[in-house]
Amino acid sequence: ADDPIKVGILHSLSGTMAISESTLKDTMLMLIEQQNEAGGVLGRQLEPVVVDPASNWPLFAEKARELLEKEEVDVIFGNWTSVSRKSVLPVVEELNGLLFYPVQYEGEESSENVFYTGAAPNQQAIPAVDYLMNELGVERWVLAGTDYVYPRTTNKILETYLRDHGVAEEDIMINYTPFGHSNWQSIVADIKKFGSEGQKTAVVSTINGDANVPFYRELGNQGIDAADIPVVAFSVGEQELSGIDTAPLVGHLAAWNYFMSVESDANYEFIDAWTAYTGNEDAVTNDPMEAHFIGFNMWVDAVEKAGTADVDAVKDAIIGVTVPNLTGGYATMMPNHHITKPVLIGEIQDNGQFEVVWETPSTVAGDAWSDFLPGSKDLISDWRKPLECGNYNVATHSCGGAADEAAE
Amino acid sequence: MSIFQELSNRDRVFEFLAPAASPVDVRHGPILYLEDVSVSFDGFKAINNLNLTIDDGELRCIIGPNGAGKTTMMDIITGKTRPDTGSVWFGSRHNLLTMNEPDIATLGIGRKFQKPTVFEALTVFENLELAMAADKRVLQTLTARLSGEHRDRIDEVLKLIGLSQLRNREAGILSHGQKQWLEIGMLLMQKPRLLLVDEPVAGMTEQEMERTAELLTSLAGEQSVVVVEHDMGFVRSIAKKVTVLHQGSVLAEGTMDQVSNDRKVIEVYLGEGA
Amino acid sequence: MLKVDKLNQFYGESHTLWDLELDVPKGQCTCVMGRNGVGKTTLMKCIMGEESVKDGTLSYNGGVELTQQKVEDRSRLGIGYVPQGRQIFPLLTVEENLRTGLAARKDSSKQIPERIYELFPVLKEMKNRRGGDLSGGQQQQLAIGRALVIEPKLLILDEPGEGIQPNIVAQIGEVIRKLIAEDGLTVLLVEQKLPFARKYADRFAILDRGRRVAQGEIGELSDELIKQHLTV
Amino acid sequence: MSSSQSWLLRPFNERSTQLFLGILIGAVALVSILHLVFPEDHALHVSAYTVTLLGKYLCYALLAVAVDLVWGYLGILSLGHGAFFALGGYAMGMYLMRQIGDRGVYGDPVLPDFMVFLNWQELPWFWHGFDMAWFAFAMVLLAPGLLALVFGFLAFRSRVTGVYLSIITQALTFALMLAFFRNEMGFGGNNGLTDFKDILGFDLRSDATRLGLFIATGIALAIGYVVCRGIVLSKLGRVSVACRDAEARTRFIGYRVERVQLFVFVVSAMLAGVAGALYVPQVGIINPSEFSPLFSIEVVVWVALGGRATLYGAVIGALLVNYAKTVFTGVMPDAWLFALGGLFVLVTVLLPKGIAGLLRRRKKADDDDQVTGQEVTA
Amino acid sequence: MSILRSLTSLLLFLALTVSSVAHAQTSDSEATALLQALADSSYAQKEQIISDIASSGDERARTWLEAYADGKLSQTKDTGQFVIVLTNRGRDWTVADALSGEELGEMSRRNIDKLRINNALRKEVEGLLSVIDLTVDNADTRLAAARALKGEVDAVLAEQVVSLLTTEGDSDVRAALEEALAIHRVEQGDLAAVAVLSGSLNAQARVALNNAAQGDNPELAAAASKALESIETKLKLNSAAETLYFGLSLGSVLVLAAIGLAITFGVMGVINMAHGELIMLGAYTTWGMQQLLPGQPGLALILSIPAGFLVAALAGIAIERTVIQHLKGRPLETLLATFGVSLILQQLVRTVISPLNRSVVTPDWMSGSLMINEALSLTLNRLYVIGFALVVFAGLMLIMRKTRLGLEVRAVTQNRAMARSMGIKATKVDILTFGLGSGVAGLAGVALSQITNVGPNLGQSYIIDSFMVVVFGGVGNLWGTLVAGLSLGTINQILEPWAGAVLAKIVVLVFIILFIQKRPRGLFPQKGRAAEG
Ligand SMILES: Nc1ncnc2c1ncn2[C@@H]1O[C@H](COP(=O)(O)OP(=O)(O)OP(=O)(O)O)[C@@H](O)[C@H]1O
Ligand SMILES: Nc1ncnc2c1ncn2[C@@H]1O[C@H](COP(=O)(O)OP(=O)(O)OP(=O)(O)O)[C@@H](O)[C@H]1O
Ligand SMILES: [Mg+2]
Ligand SMILES: [Mg+2]
Repeated sequence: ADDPIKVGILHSLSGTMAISESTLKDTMLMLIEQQNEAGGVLGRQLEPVVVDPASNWPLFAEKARELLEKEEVDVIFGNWTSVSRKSVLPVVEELNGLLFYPVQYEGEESSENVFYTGAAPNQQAIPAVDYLMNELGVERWVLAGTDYVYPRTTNKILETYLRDHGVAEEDIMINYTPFGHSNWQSIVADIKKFGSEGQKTAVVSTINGDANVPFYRELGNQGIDAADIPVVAFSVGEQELSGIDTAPLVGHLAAWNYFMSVESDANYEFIDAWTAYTGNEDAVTNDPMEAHFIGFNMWVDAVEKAGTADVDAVKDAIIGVTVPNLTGGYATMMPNHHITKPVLIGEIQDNGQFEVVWETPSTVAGDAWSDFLPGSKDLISDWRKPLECGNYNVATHSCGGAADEAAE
Repeated sequence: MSIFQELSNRDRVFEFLAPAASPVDVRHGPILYLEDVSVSFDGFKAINNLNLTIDDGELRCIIGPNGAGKTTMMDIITGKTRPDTGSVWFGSRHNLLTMNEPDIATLGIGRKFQKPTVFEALTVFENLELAMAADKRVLQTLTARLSGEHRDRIDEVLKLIGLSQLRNREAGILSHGQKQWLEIGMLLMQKPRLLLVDEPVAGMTEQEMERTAELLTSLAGEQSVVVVEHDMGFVRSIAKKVTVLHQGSVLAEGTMDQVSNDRKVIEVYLGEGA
Repeated sequence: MLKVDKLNQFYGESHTLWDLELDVPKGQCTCVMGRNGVGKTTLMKCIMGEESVKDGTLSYNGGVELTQQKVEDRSRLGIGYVPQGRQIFPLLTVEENLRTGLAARKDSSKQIPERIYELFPVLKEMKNRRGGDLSGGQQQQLAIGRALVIEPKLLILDEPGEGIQPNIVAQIGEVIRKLIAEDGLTVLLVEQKLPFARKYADRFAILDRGRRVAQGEIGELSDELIKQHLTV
Repeated sequence: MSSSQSWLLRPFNERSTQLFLGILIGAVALVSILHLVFPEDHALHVSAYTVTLLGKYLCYALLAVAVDLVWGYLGILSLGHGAFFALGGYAMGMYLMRQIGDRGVYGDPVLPDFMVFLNWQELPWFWHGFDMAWFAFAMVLLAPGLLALVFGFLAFRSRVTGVYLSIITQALTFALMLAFFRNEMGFGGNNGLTDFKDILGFDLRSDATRLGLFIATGIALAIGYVVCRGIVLSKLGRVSVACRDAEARTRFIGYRVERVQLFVFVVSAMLAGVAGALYVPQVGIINPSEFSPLFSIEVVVWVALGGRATLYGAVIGALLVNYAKTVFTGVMPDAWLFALGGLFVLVTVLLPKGIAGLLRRRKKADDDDQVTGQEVTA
Repeated sequence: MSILRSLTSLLLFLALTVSSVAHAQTSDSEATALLQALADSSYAQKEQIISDIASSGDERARTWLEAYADGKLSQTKDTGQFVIVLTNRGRDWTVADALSGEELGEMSRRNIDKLRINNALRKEVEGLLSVIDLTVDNADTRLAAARALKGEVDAVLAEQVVSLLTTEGDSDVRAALEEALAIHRVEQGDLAAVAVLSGSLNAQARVALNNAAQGDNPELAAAASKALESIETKLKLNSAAETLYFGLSLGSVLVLAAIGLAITFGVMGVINMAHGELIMLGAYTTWGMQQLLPGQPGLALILSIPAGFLVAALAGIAIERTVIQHLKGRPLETLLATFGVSLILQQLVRTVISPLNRSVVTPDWMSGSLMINEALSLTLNRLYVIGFALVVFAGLMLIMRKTRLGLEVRAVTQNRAMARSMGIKATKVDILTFGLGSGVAGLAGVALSQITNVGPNLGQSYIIDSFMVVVFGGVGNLWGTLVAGLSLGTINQILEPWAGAVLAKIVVLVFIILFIQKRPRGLFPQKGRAAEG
């Protein structure tokens, strides 16, 4: 009866990121459609507003502004890369919008207007390393990543973490490559050499996007077997695997908070809905899709709880909201705008799926500020009253720069 | 007085055709001096121990079979091609081999190309304007203003080369002969001390040839002129001294009569009929 | 051999050829004359199809309407063209330049006729040099040689003597006469130099400002006509 | 022609420049008034969003003018002008970063956030001075200018021309992109510089600052246009065209081609730098993707689409393409590339001289009539 | 090490049973019990059960273990029946009974409970299987198994190896076994064994020598250091050869990507920004072929060569006919139009096929590597690509040099009007040449599908490099493209180990910029008057 509630979808449908992001747009459209069939929210229908920021970072900011100012959407689901989020962040804060960000990221951020439904480093990287260290007895580490903030930060954190656990400096090899790197010959050869010096070696890969296919191909061709030197990846999911011939990759690992192969009714339902929605029997689901699923449901709950789609009300109402995730558990929105997640380690199967080989005993709450970085170990984030601060320093008992400004 | 009468008046030279003051030192002899110059392309010797001197104010004709190296010689003088050996002096002070094209042009060596090359996107007027002797450094060019005097000068040349009506047309649309004339016009605007003219009358009618002959002879004296031409009638009408090149070196030198009776010259160049 | 009738041509808005008429009888050499910029080259280009004509007809060899023919096919009909300014292919070797002419030959031979090299020995000497490296006169010889490769029935020469040394100019004249005599070649010549025209042409036509203002046997080319149309 | 005037004044006598400046100033003024006078919910109100968007287009337009100057008139197809744009942008971005002061998330008074969390101990040397506006603004001109000077000096001295020049400009921007992507470089890597707070003491989030930046961009475009036009109309402009069409020949009449090229190239690079500097505060981010070769190619495409060697064509092209992008990415997010690609193809095939060619065709026809008229009567 | 334990026990068992040909078949119920234990136990217990299965003497054990290692051994949820999954794509999987081997048809994947395995177990199983392999008839299998033993030999196993050596007839296998034994002996401090290892390129041998060199026994340490030295020099040589190979293979990828452009851009002068997308079409053709011929990736790949050529050539011709032919004499504008075309093609692929990458399977004969020695092996896919690049190059060279097309296209680009006046059918030449250049781009795509992503962005990642290579080599010179591609690739790979991937690329770009200063017209410039204008 009322005006529809507008939901902005800010995912690249063209350019380099379309590979990853365009399915998230479809996921959102599906979720909105389902919700509308179930009667909408507060009796109002949801209306998706899709724009294409075309993998262009300034365009992300422009489009966010368009969504908030021109289309006057009540919430935005979007972004994948860190830089796009950084670009959008000031706009969302200025115009007081809501952004749900579904991808694992480097942390070190907490915004009043952003909800991080993907994993923070402590929900993905650290448990994965624990697994390798404790279960597989890995002693030498290759940290290979694409040269941008997420891998840099993650590797910084891991480096500190490993050193804390007694790994010597010469047992850590760090390597960065540019985006879309396609010629992995000498790097893989180096890894092979590094791994053939007697101790058990593993690769922690934060290699992003398109660079993965040639990387894994090269691994396979140079005969690096998962049993010898396993690779655990944080950016390779079912969707990425669907573009790779996985036969040579069996046994390599990935750490996520969701796998399509997880056996739970919620997951089966979700997969069924997704294949029906896309009309593609072989369509895969992945972790960021689950993040959107969780984020969307949390938002719906919060709107219903607040009785309005008004941003400020939803922002307050959503903290503490708990919804089922797809792995059979529950996700709760924490005061730092991160959520609780289980951490799963999966091994790649020859059919492009993961087989869960290990999981955390309970869910882990996302940590906005890493304990393993000198600049942020004293920072916490709590958006509840009265603190209402994204970067509260527990050592000096003051809220950092952003608070000054909020006061202005 | 028509411009032609004026031009044929040998003892008076137009102001605008007078050479710009140039630091060329000709007190001790020739204005141009080539000694033992050789150049080869992929092993083919295009110029072979060439020696040549041009006196100040001289009008010299150079003839020789196709491929004798006449154009290449001009390329060397103007800095386009570097010889393998030898030396080239402009006056007694300037070693041309150490200079680049614009420096050489600024010194006062102007050239008309065998295949007419003009700035096709610019108008005829602008072509002449650019060629005009002036301070050609960048900032000076940026701030340059076209005075009435300059205009008059350009107008005069335009009239001389018969392109007044086409002054505002793009040079690219000119016919072959018209481009030839424009090149000559540009050369005149440059007011060089030494003019190198490669086949000026190709594609011209008899009368135009006469006009060109008059023009070139009128220039000599104050300026030095080197003409390359295959039209013997034309050469005969202007030449005092003729140099014959063959296979990159001088075959014969002398007056037109001497040269045209030279057996070797007849054999390789003029042919029996001429 | 070629009859040009009421030909009009425009460069954009400017009318260059006006109702032009011209007869080129078979087995003769017709010389087109005129001052710079009157439209001689333009006329040749129209015949070759490089410029499009507004109206008028060009009937070739008793009836073939050239304006209806594709440019590529005109040379296949036996028209050889030596354009003004040589237009050789600068980065092809001399031999390759000549070989381009083989496309239009009737007998689809793959050999360059030895005769060309006999005529212009310098081309044989410089067979493997790039066309663009040749001297001006050598290029001109190459252009003529290239046109002869297709063994044309009608040869169009736009100021062929330009830049060529005197003895070879004379030789070219002789060759033209020889080909006319032996093979019944028809020649359409553009030439400014009166002595050459007088010596080797059979007929003349004078253009002025895009119109044909006179024509006739070469003997009829009077000083008065010359004064009127060829001097400035 | 007004050839006796100072070169910078000459453009003002020209019909097309008058028209251009008139439209530009008029449009900027109109937008400003509509923005200020009407309340937000009024139908005629121009929102801050639109103002900023237009400001961004104007930056692109200035960049396109800079590219047209070197491509259209000097014949240098620069496939790396994005580098100069980005350098100007980074200079401005560094200034804006330093302005954040201790308001960053870590509250470090000196180090920008990205340095703090990657564990940098002190500010790298090249960041010094950027806390001062005058220095930063000088660097906006100097950084791209200097790069263009060194690069151009080498390239032009060696007489690199044509595609070779194009490709090394591309290599230049590509190398810079990779370098700036490196986090070790100290420019924030892929994330670039963001989260700016204020400029010259004005809050970047306020509408008034936005409007101010928009107007400043308008003025910069106007000045840039006049400078370019002045160069084009001067004798130097004609020498440039001469270099473009017959470089060697220009040397033989005494011009030092490499210096002409260098001068114009540096001027153009600086203009691009200014465009980049104005762009950054308006879009709120500068990251290495501005260096990407494809962006530079796209700029060339704007110019070609608008009409090469007209300057105003470049402006039209930049505005049109970017407006089309904004609209299409919103209206048909899935298919906008078809529309944009189609636009490029159609304009090239149907309008040989770009959109400016459409406008000029009429004028040209008039001129031609005059000339032929003369000929007939003469 | 746990693996040693089971290896040892198995070998003991084998030593007993190797002569008895007929294996006893355990009953189905015993087998089911074993499998059930495997299914129910924890990872730690599974290890023991695996070796129980291996030593059960059941001739199906090998099948079970293989299936288990492949993750194919499963149990149905409803009936608890043990099955082996035959195909595991899509929602329904085909399975066969694990005990009888009888095919059971399709079954919902949600009904199938996989017997869990992880890397450690997989390695264990593989170890077991390879020990079995030590006694099979096929010498190659034995050799592989013997090689796998290096570094795994312990005291008990050593004796077994010694006894195996007495019966082993194949010299290669013997050498491998001896080396494996020597590694163990060096570890034990046996000085004589050092000599066996001296010159060995095996990593485990090096580890053993290294340990010995740092050990307390001075005599042994000295001998080990000496052996290591000789190994080091050998290794250096090998790694130089490896770098060269990497360089050539990167170079040949560059050559392949650029060579089509060397025709369309270098020879015809069309600035074809859609070149990358033509490559992409070739790659997608390969994917399409593999979809058409499922299960025959090799055949599909071979058929893709003509198909990829055709598809890309036709696309190229379509571009030529609809767009480029209208831009004659405006070469710069081709940049604008083809840029548009490239956007359209990219998005077309995104919409029609998918924005996601497609998976192209590498046929068996192209995967893995060719082992030259234990320190140097050449990856097969890249070896094929190098060969392919050379063949394509040679073919193109032939066409451009030996057919009239080569001559005519150059004539047409240098002076179109004149070429037509000479009777050259310029339009036909355009079509053929552009088609040829595009087709070659398609071939590049087929090859690239074996190396990198097949996705909508494929083209974009190669377009810049391609132009760079063509220009660096000297526009219009095919040799230039070949030399430029190979040398840029090699330089890059030489730099990479010490500069890192990013810096190496930057250095290469700066190198190109500086090189062009020295040679303003590329590696192989067009020389002479005409080129200098
Ligand atoms: N770059 C080059 N490469 C190879 N040969 C060249 C080059 N430049 C000139 N030549 C050769 O050098 C010779 C001299 O050429 P040049 O142009 O100087 O002759 P020319 O005397 O001007 O002849 P013409 O009277 O025909 O104009 C010719 O045989 C020509 O082929
Ligand atoms: N592309 C063009 N566009 C416009 N006008 C042109 C074009 N080409 C030639 N013209 C003009 O057409 C006229 C005829 O040119 P054309 O080349 O036919 O002269 P021509 O008789 O061959 O002269 P010449 O003896 O100098 O070779 C000239 O006035 C010329 O300016
Ligand atoms: Mg010459
Ligand atoms: Mg002519």
